[in-house]
Amino acid sequence: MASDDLSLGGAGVRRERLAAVSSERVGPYTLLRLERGGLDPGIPGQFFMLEAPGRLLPRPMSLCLAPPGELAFLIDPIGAGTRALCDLAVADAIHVLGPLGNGFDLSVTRPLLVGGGIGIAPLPYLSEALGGPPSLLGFRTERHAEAASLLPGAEVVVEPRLVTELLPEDPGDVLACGPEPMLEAIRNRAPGAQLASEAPMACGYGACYGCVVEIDGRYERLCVAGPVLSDSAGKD
Amino acid sequence: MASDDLSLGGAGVRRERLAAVSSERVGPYTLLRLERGGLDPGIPGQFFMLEAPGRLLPRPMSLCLAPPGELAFLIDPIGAGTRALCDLAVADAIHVLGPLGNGFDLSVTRPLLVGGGIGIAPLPYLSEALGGPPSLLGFRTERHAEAASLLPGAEVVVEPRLVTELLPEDPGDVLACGPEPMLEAIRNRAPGAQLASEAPMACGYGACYGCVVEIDGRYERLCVAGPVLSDSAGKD
Amino acid sequence: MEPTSILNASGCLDALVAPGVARSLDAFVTKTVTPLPREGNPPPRFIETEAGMLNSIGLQNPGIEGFVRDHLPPLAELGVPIWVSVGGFSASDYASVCALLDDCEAVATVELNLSCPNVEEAPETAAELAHAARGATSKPLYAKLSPATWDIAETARAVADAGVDGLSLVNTIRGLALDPQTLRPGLGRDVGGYSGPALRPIALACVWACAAAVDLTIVGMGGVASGRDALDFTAAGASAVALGTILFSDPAAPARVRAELGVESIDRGFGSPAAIRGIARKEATSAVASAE
Amino acid sequence: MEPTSILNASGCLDALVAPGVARSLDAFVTKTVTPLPREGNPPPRFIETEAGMLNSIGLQNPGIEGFVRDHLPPLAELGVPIWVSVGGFSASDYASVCALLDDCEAVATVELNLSCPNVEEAPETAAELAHAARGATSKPLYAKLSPATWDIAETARAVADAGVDGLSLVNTIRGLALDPQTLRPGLGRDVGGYSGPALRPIALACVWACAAAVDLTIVGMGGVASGRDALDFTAAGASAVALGTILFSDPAAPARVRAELGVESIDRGFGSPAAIRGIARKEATSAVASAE
Ligand SMILES: Cc1cc2nc3c(=O)[nH]c(=O)nc-3n(C[C@H](O)[C@H](O)[C@H](O)COP(=O)(O)OP(=O)(O)OC[C@H]3O[C@@H](n4cnc5c(N)ncnc54)[C@H](O)[C@@H]3O)c2cc1C
Ligand SMILES: Cc1cc2nc3c(=O)[nH]c(=O)nc-3n(C[C@H](O)[C@H](O)[C@H](O)COP(=O)(O)OP(=O)(O)OC[C@H]3O[C@@H](n4cnc5c(N)ncnc54)[C@H](O)[C@@H]3O)c2cc1C
Ligand SMILES: Cc1cc2nc3c(=O)[nH]c(=O)nc-3n(C[C@H](O)[C@H](O)[C@H](O)COP(=O)(O)O)c2cc1C
Ligand SMILES: Cc1cc2nc3c(=O)[nH]c(=O)nc-3n(C[C@H](O)[C@H](O)[C@H](O)COP(=O)(O)O)c2cc1C
Ligand code: FES
Ligand code: FES
Repeated sequence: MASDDLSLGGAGVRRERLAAVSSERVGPYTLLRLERGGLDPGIPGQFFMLEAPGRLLPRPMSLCLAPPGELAFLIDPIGAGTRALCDLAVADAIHVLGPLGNGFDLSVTRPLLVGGGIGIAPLPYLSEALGGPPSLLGFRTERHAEAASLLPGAEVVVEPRLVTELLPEDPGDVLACGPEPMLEAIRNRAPGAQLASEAPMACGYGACYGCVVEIDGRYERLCVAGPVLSDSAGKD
Repeated sequence: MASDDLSLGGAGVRRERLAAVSSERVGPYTLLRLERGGLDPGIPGQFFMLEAPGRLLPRPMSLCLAPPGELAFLIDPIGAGTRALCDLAVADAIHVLGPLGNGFDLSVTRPLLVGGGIGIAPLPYLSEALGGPPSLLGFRTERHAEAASLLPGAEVVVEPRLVTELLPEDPGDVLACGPEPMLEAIRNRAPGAQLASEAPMACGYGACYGCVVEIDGRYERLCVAGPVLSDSAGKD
Repeated sequence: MEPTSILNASGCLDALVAPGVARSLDAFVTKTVTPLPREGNPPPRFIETEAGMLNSIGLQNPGIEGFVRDHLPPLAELGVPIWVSVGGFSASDYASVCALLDDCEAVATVELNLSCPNVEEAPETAAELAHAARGATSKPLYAKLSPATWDIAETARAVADAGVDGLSLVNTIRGLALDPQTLRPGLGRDVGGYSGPALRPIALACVWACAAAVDLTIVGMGGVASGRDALDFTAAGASAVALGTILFSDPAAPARVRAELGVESIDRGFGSPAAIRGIARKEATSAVASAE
Repeated sequence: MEPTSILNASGCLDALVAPGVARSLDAFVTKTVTPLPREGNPPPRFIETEAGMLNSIGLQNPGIEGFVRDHLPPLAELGVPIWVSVGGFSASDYASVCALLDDCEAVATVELNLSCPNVEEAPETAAELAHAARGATSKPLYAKLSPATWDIAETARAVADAGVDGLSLVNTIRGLALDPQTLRPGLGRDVGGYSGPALRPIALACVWACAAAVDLTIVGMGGVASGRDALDFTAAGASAVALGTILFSDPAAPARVRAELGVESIDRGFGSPAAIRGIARKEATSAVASAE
């Protein structure tokens, strides 16, 4: 039953208990590989709700990589839930629900990927789907920048330099994920960009109304309307 | 601070975090050996409050054995707390408070130890203190009776035979621990026996009034008045 | 008596984005609908606590007209009975919304949210609100009560006298949690409603007290997460349980809880959960609490 | 302002069997004393739940005469201020016990247990009980309130008007848990008082609401187990915290919590916990709950 198609909005959303295949440190982050089970990896930019051992609510995570038979997540241990996920041992199993939400629109002609900090998480899978387009990554420290290894060939800057400084005059089709100030800067520099936003999510599938963000002056559920929003639907 | 003498009634009561030294199965029970730390093993029949991982309240356990540098407990996994204690791995550490309550009065001339089921727990330490007096043990099944190995030389019966059938005409100074029906039978056959009783305990040191038993028509805290009660102070 | 039904708790499932989950229920309960549309409260709208969560959604909903026009028709297609949760700020609010719903064939039952902290003093006027609703509709009416009251049985008797058919027990209770960094409230609106496993013993005591006080069907809720929990609510007197917070972590919970409940009942020698209803009270000595 | 004081919660420590623990407190609060002796409720008297416990002790105590004769003299020797918790079943009960205590030099403060579920309707008459007590003693008076009320700020204002000097927030709230085998209530008296971590968000919301409503000193309690918890209650407006359920698992908690609170305060750049008092409310937008 638990593994049945749950008909959550889109088809193909399933919930299964998946075992950890490996867990490796990438700078301050952890790359957690889970067995894929019967789950569909979905479209880049979509996310999964991962059970966080010992916590009541699951945590939303973008799919980072989809090697055969696996689902891999890049996790920043910022609180109790993400720490519990980073502490998973091989063979530990957790419930995973997904894929959820709206991913990036891949019908772009001149893609440019932009990521900041843990916002790099969905980009490796996205890059693969788009055939390795150019990408710009910004990090807080050299240690965080170690995560750039997940996206070979990317241009990388470390603070005080900002990733938006690297944006060309005519950036093309920007697909970005990162902290809100970075997204705001991109909105100004690259109108029409596809931006993956974040908000705390309790359910991830439209049940709780806990994840609302203001879109065109109204509170919309980010897990239903996003997480990827095109700039015109953005905050301002 | 946590290891200081807490002046709980008697002197020498301490609370420390003690690591598991070993954990071995004895029939359906588990013999859990903890490092002793600065704790006093106390008088046979006294008990300790053991932190049960994942539970709010600690669990009372009689001291079973006091080898040098260790405190050993025999635990029957009957619920969530005792199961968590039986699942402790070597080097896992838990908070332990004690020794608590009133132990057996050792100034006896013709001691006879009687134990039923997990009620055998305090007898090995008691037997040692009394120089190996005769003992009678009753168990529900052969498997439970494996615990008799902790008290070499004891006479053992398995249901349907009852331990009280073995009681001699003039049993001498009976010191007993076991289920209430067994204690009741001993009260009838051996007036003046010292009986170690049980009641659920939230604190073990007189703070909560949760462990009361009826003694002479009044509710008394078993953790303060007992757990060893002499028959005259018993229920009837 | 039928076996324990399994519903969702109001505000904890959107059947239109999760139709598969809704179809796994014995009835679907809508998020509370108010006379006028409401945008709800500013985020953050929820925060996790040790064994529960706080929410301050603030009754975001399209208003009764938008609901009847846009939401009800697709809900009617689902094939499960639709319960509409109704909120408001006065007796006439409740009456007008109920009158509108009375005409909607797709509506099986009306649940009166009499316990929304937005409605000041609601418990005191619960009976008046229920009375106003009763006058406006002949649909089955359930009164949803707050656990934040000294004597919930008194409220239960009052709404029973006002003519409701059942009780939904319980809504959230007010709670506060601070952000560990800022020490400011973790919710945009400071105080929120507390739900999840931590609420369960409180909810169970309310079901127990109301089952003794009135002869109404009871939907029990508050931290139900397993068949064992559903069993406890049934034993305390509920005929149905509603799943709330558990749906956030496990959208497959309705089928799971139903299956677990069946197994628990059989393992205990009862043919069905129905045989367990109210069993906690058998040989009960006293319903008066005696803690301090 | 002094740093946050640390007390025990009434009924959660017996200073006479644990004098070392009592001496580690800034004040010792007695178990509630009633006019006549009480044997309390039949066992089982407590049961553990997911993040809390239920108790139904039932105010076991020697009565005020026995207390003053046998317990107060050794308590006076401890060297910590003694707060006596007073319970009763009528205004004249409270008045008579308070009058007796007024003559006892050893009594620093009287805490009025206005929230014992044994006293039917207590919250409704909290102000009358407080008024009766105020007339009988000039000792500092604290009113201990129940969280089981729709609007605790209203009760706080009423007891403030009756002349109390402080509030003790909160007592337990009613809860029920069933025995997994029998499906009968796990407590001898069925329903009991719910305490521990699960109560914390509810208690914190009560402190928050009362701190905004009245200008009284507040002792916060409900699941306090760490310096962080004490910090939260302080930030919400409490001047002292009381430790209850945590004492059962950790009798060394008073010193530990005090130390942790000091470290937390310094780590956050505050010289002492006192500087944190009420900080959760700074720039607060609204104290009205908005959950549903
Ligand atoms: C669609 C989506 C995809 C995501 N993908 C990833 C990913 O691939 N890798 C990754 O490491 N993280 C990702 N996140 C963020 C991640 O879900 C949060 O960091 C996590 O839920 C925090 O849980 P916690 O228990 O560790 O921290 P908590 O203790 O819950 O929170 C710590 C602090 O962070 C804040 N916070 C919590 N969640 C969020 C959030 N979603 N947005 C902003 N602030 C928040 C809290 O309010 C609190 O102040 C994603 C979030 C969303 C919505
Ligand atoms: C002084 C004393 C010494 C003890 N020594 C030992 C020992 O050496 N070895 C050992 O295995 N056990 C001993 N016990 C019993 C042990 O403390 C309980 O079995 C344990 O607390 C149960 O915890 P749990 O979480 O496993 O079960 P729970 O889930 O808490 O309880 C399971 C069931 O057992 C009942 N129960 C719980 N505690 C008790 C109790 N103390 N008496 C009667 N019924 C109870 C509960 O009401 C429930 O029905 C002792 C008890 C006392 C009071
Ligand atoms: C996010 C959220 C939103 C809720 N919205 C409503 C609502 O609109 N109307 C209502 O009557 N109850 C609402 N509730 C309360 C639930 O219906 C339920 O009574 C409560 O959560 C207890 O059940 P639980 O512990 O299983 O969640 C809401 C609860 C949550 C957690
Ligand atoms: C076993 C027990 C006994 C209690 N006895 C009393 C009492 O006699 N008088 C009183 O006012 N409160 C009593 N309380 C309530 C506590 O003082 C306190 O208000 C409540 O437990 C919340 O705090 P906590 O969560 O830290 O335990 C008792 C609580 C427990 C757990
Ligand atoms: S996370 Fe629940 S509605 Fe979006
Ligand atoms: S166990 Fe708390 S008083 Fe005995």
